[in-house]
Amino acid sequence: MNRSMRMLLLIPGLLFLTVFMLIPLVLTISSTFVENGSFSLDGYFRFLGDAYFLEILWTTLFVALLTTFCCVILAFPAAYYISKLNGGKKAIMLMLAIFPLLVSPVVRSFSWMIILGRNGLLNEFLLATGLINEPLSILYTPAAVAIGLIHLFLPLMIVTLVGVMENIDADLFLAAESLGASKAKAFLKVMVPLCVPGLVIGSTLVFVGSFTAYTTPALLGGQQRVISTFLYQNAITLNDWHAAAMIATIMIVITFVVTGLFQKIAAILNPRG
Amino acid sequence: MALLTLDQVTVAYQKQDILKQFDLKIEKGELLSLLGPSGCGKTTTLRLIAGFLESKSGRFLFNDKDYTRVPVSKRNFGFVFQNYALFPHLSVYNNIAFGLKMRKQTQSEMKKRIAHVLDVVNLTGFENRFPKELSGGQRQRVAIARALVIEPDLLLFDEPLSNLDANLRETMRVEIRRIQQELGITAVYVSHDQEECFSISDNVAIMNKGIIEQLDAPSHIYSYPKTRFVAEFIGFKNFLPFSDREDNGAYWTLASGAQRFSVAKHAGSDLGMTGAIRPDDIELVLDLNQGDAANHIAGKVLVCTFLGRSYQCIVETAAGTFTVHTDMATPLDIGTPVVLHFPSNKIIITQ
Amino acid sequence: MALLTLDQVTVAYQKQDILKQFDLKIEKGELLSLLGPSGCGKTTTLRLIAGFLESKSGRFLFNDKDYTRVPVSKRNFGFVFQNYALFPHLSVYNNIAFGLKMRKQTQSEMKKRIAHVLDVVNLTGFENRFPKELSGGQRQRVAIARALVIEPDLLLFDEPLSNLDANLRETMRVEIRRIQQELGITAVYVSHDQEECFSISDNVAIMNKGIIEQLDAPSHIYSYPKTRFVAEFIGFKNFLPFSDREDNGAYWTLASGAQRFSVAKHAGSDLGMTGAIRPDDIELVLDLNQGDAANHIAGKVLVCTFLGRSYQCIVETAAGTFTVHTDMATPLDIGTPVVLHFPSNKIIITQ
Amino acid sequence: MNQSKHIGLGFVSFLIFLFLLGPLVIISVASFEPSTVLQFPPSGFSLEWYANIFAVSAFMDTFKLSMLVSLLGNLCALLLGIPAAYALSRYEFPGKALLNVLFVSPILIPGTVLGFTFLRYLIVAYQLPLEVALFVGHTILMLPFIIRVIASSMATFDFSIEEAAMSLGASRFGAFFKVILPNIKSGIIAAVLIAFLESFNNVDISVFLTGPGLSTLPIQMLTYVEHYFDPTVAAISVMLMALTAILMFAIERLVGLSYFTKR
Amino acid sequence: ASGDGNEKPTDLVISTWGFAEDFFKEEVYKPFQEEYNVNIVVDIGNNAERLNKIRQGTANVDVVYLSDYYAQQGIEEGLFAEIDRSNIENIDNLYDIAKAPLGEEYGPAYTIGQFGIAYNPEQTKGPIESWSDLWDDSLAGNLTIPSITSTTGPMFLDAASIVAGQEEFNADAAFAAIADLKGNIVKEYDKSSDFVNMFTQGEIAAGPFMEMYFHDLQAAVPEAEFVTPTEGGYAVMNTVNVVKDSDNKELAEAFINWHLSKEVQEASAKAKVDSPVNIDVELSEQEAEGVTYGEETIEALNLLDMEYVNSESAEWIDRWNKEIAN
Ligand SMILES: Nc1ncnc2c1ncn2[C@@H]1O[C@H](COP(=O)(O)OP(=O)(O)OP(=O)(O)O)[C@@H](O)[C@H]1O
Ligand SMILES: Nc1ncnc2c1ncn2[C@@H]1O[C@H](COP(=O)(O)OP(=O)(O)OP(=O)(O)O)[C@@H](O)[C@H]1O
Ligand SMILES: NCCCCNCCCN
Ligand SMILES: [Mg+2]
Ligand SMILES: [Mg+2]
Repeated sequence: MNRSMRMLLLIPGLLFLTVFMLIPLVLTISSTFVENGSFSLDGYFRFLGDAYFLEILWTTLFVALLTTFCCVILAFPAAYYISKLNGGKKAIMLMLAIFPLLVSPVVRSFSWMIILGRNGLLNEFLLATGLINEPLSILYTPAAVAIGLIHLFLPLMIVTLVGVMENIDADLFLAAESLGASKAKAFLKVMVPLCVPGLVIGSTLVFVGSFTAYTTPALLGGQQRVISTFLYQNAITLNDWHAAAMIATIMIVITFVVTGLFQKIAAILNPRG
Repeated sequence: MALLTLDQVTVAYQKQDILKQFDLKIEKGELLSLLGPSGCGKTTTLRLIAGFLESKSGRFLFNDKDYTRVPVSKRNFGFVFQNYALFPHLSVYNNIAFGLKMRKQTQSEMKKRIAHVLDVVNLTGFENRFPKELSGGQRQRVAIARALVIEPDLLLFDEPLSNLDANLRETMRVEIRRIQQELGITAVYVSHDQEECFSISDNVAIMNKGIIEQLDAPSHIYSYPKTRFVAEFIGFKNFLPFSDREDNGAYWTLASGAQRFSVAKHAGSDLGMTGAIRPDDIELVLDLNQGDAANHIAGKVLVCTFLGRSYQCIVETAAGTFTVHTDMATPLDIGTPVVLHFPSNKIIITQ
Repeated sequence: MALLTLDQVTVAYQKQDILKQFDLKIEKGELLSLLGPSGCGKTTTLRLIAGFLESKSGRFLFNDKDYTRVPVSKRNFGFVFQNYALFPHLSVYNNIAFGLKMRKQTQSEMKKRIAHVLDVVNLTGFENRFPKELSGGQRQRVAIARALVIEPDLLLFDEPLSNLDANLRETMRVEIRRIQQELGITAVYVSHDQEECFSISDNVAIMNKGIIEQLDAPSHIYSYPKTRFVAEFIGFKNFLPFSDREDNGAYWTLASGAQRFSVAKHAGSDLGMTGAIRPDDIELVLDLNQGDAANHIAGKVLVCTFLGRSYQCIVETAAGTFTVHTDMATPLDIGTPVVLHFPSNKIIITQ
Repeated sequence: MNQSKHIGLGFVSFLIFLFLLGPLVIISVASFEPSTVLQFPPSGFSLEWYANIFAVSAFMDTFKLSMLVSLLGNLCALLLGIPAAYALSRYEFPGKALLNVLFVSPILIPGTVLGFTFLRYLIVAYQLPLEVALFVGHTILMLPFIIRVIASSMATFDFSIEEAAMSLGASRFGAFFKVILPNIKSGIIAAVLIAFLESFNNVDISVFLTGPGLSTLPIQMLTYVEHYFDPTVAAISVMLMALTAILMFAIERLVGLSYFTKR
Repeated sequence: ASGDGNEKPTDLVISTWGFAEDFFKEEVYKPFQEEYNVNIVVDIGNNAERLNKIRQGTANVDVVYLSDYYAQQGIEEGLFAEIDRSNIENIDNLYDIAKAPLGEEYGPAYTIGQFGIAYNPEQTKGPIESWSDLWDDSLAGNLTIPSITSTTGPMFLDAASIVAGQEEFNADAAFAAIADLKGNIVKEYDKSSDFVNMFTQGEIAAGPFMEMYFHDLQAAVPEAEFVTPTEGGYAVMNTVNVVKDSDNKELAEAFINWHLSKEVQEASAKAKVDSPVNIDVELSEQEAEGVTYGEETIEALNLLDMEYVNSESAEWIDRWNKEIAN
């Protein structure tokens, strides 16, 4: 197919995005470099010199990366399991996997409060089995936020991976095993690299989702803030869109760097991905 | 004791049995070929041995140990896949290195062995290509190299040379045989190319619909197929239904229609009443006077095709239609009257 | 005018040229085979004709029209893929029906034609299977059926029979040839099997590294390969470097080392100084007295292998090592002294 | 492959599903709470909050709008996204990496900022009617999910069957619909579902693109929980799950669920 | 003029929070629509979001309900029209503090709530009576406070200043006091629902809370108590204004007048939707439960100067982030 045909496939989407998002966004972002009518980076220096800002940035980043990592670890076996099923069973499991997405994030957080709370199901269970003597405080900690976020985003990762795994020839796995790779090794050396395209996009979805998440950290986290709270405060409460756009720009840059890093790792795992 | 024993193994896809109470024994160091029509269960047998499939019933012994439940990765069997199954994300070098890495070979040893095996399969210089940048035959050769390089206890080949040209196929098969013998590796080899199977194997098993019809040394099978199926499969295109049998010392005398045939006795020749002869072995005689002699039948050429080495003529006679290969400068015209001679030491009797 | 013309076509993957100013002409109704070593560009040529690849330069004419830019779907060419490329989500029936549906055939016509083509490829009863439930050979046959059933203007076969056993391969190739001739379809056929190419084709093109070395009728190529490459490729295993040439009427007399050879003249035999002869055509003589006669050389057996039809002996002589095929009951022992006779009408001269 | 080899994998998967579905079970049970506060175990059994969903008309109104926007936007995103996903995974061309980034960018930008930008440009500057802006915003929101999920399921795809289809007379278009699409069906369904749910649950962008008489279900739900603490929102979630389950059951009856997966 | 049914009704756009929507539809909007031949369209959402839309001018809002803090922002940005009090006679019947909380030119408070303390006596050492009781060590890990960005955040900051012994509001003292409180705080809350959740799940035993939500809290935890702290509760003012660009200013004023009428005020109170500010509304003891009602109660509430709050809020949020919220 010649070049112009290829472009024809891309143009509608491209045009749509450019007109409705790219141009407005570029204008919004470029406005953050203008202060009092002239180019200035002062706003950025203010944020990046602010210990409080850097701390919540770091916390948010850490929780988002942790969430992404856990989602990868958990999604792999589940997705593999689902992709091995056939026909109707596969469809059912796939649907079950995305069932959580049907439940409002707020409601899901309620549920985790019920489970993780001081008098929650988990503590009751652990106390009853004698595994602990004092209730654990998980709720209102970063761990609770991570758990909530994993629950929120794991379905995305699973579904993405199933889509990729389905198109992988089963013989490749057998070939690896016959060359002496244990199931785990074969999985690691063949399945994982071939899943890389799915992994990259899955991780991007999860990372960005948790990095910009607002409701779940607010409900399950403690006093420690996340970056979106800060963005929201500036934008909505203080109506300071200049600052909000700057925070957003910083967030966008970080997202680009991190997802770029995912691509780098991906390129190492699967040079042909 | 045989190195590998399949004992009454049954394998099924969905409800249909593909291998039916299948028995097979292979000695250490032996190269056994499986030969049989498309869909008869050759790949299935290999996959069973490799551990990719589980049998419904029966046992698989290897080295006197029950291997039925040993996981694939613990078997140390090399497998060359019919569809190659190369790792698309790895270069040629890394595809071949895969098994060595699993075996924790040193970098230098690995380099050496890969360089060597690449030389064997004639792909030196292709190390950094990825599978999708190779031609069909090149991929197949990478698949072979990948299995050879680990020097496994058992090598399983599924049509490993099907996409190579005659010369390369021959070089490769000589190489495979050499490596297999040098290292004393036992091997099971599936191919649809008879010459390949015969030349490379210690024993050949002819399969049909999930069972083995005959397992013997190549030259024996070649000359004395036990059943009509085997005979037909290995190129006996011509069959003579016999109706009468007389013992004549070293020969049988048999009748086919009005014609009498004398046939040299051979092991098992008392068990059947169907004569078989190869197209190469029938002599096409233009002297029409011989039409009535024993082992001769008169007929007419139906069609003549050039085969390279010789012409193939289809000749219609009173006893049926026969296929004959004959060396000639020019083909015979359609309708040419000819006489066919069936040498008595070239007719064999099958069940 | 030829039906199909490739005119100075160059095709490249990445920067590397695979086909180099390639020329090819095919007449209407002709079946042309491409034969050549693995990786020489056969698949590339077919893909170019089919329209899957774009050429860097050159023109492609079909029926006198410039087809260079005609989209694949408008070409009405059937393609049998080396790796089958069956639709995994469609049953055998629907795989074959695909092209017919594209052509808006009626349901009943479709049923009839599919039933017929399934019969041709011996897969009646497999209609409802899905590709992954088929053996390698069965898949290949579905691929053939799918291309045949649409009765295209041009049929492109990429190793269509490589995974079939000898009998089925022969039946199929006869069927392919029959259908092709009956319908007057033009075809390009890639196979690594020489016998197949020779028997099925009107013309054979021998390719090497992206160019055609010789294009001729099969019997002509078989007997008179133009270059050493072609000779080697089609089974001339033995070469004699000649140093002197004397005209002797119908014969040339040539020297190779101390030995003189008389060689029957043939078209082009004045163009080269390398003699070539097939293993089948050298006669192995046990009468050692002939060792000094013209066209005879004495030597010693190095190794003897069973090939089915005959034994293959490698014989070492003063003029080099030769491969000889000979009919014998038992192989010759290593070291047996023998004499080789090179019949003067069997030696040919190549460039 | 044999089932017994899957026992370990099956067990791990079971735990993962427990993690995913356990909280939903708890919420479902708790939604039958008779009192005004969500708790577990519930203090009794009542359908009051389910009745409340229908009693509060805003829930039904916003549900309808949410469905409409998510479905229409999804359709539009598919029309724009599938060709792009195909081009991005099928061909190599200069600038591809950049395009890849551009097409995921709506995911990479915090929703609040995206929403505000839409408000300022789509509505204020471009003067789009609110409904249209909401639809455009949701299309943009869904586009990257559609493109990336579909593209990643095409990454391992063997495109030779496309050539086969074309050689049999299918146009480029036809080949895509007849052989590519069916074989990436589950990828597309995954993409559609994910995109739909992302849009259906979206708050941060919608907030800016709703207005008088025009609101979406999640916004309505959020507004509701600012003032009420009863299990109505839990009941809504349970209803959505039940609706989906019924839909699945119907599909199973009509075409079989395996219709949605590759063989 | 009562509609004769032939004229096309005018659209009146009302921006409000979105609670008790069905009550408003039936009891407030419907009679008004019929009488004035208007069609009421509502825009719902929280204060900040709705104010934002008015700023962008995208919503064509006529009447806007906002809590006083946000209404003050709107006023300062010149988003609201000055009202003509003669068109809103019912203002005269309101409690004094409700008549013009943000100045004579702008709208009245249509309801006033009380911000006090809710607690669970079964989980505290003894009864809680004053703001300073929240600082007691026995509440360690058992307390929530409103975040600085919520409506009541500044009120609690003021209470902290009082607890710190300041006559006049002193931000340093207030922040220091709240920093002292950190050992008691589990986490702060943004929405009343968060408070209720924490309370019913047993994560907290006490916290500053709005009386208007107490009814729901008590339904879940019957033993819960609401107190007006000895230092005084705070008045939560919900105001109603006419938007500057409104084409229906008179209609808007008529609507406000209607909302302030005894009829509507009483119905809202009885339905426990909003506490009444109309002095003519009479409630039985039972009807008054969970409602901020009665002249003394109302007049005793502390009031914040919203202009001052507004000017300080960015500074406070910043300090809060750094000193409290981590
Ligand atoms: N995508 C690609 N990138 C780079 N090189 C390629 C690619 N595809 C094929 N080639 C090279 O082009 C040459 C010709 O390939 P082609 O597939 O035409 O060979 P072929 O004659 O069909 O061989 P075979 O008989 O092995 O199938 C080979 O050397 C191959 O390595
Ligand atoms: N997954 C499957 N489901 C159902 N039947 C199958 C499946 N796989 C293979 N078969 C059937 O089992 C039989 C044996 O297949 P197998 O692959 O062993 O044949 P083969 O001897 O290797 O043939 P070929 O020479 O064509 O590769 C065939 O008839 C095939 O149709
Ligand atoms: N943020 C102030 C909102 C006031 C809403 N009052 C709700 C009363 C519910 N019973
Ligand atoms: Mg097979
Ligand atoms: Mg090829």
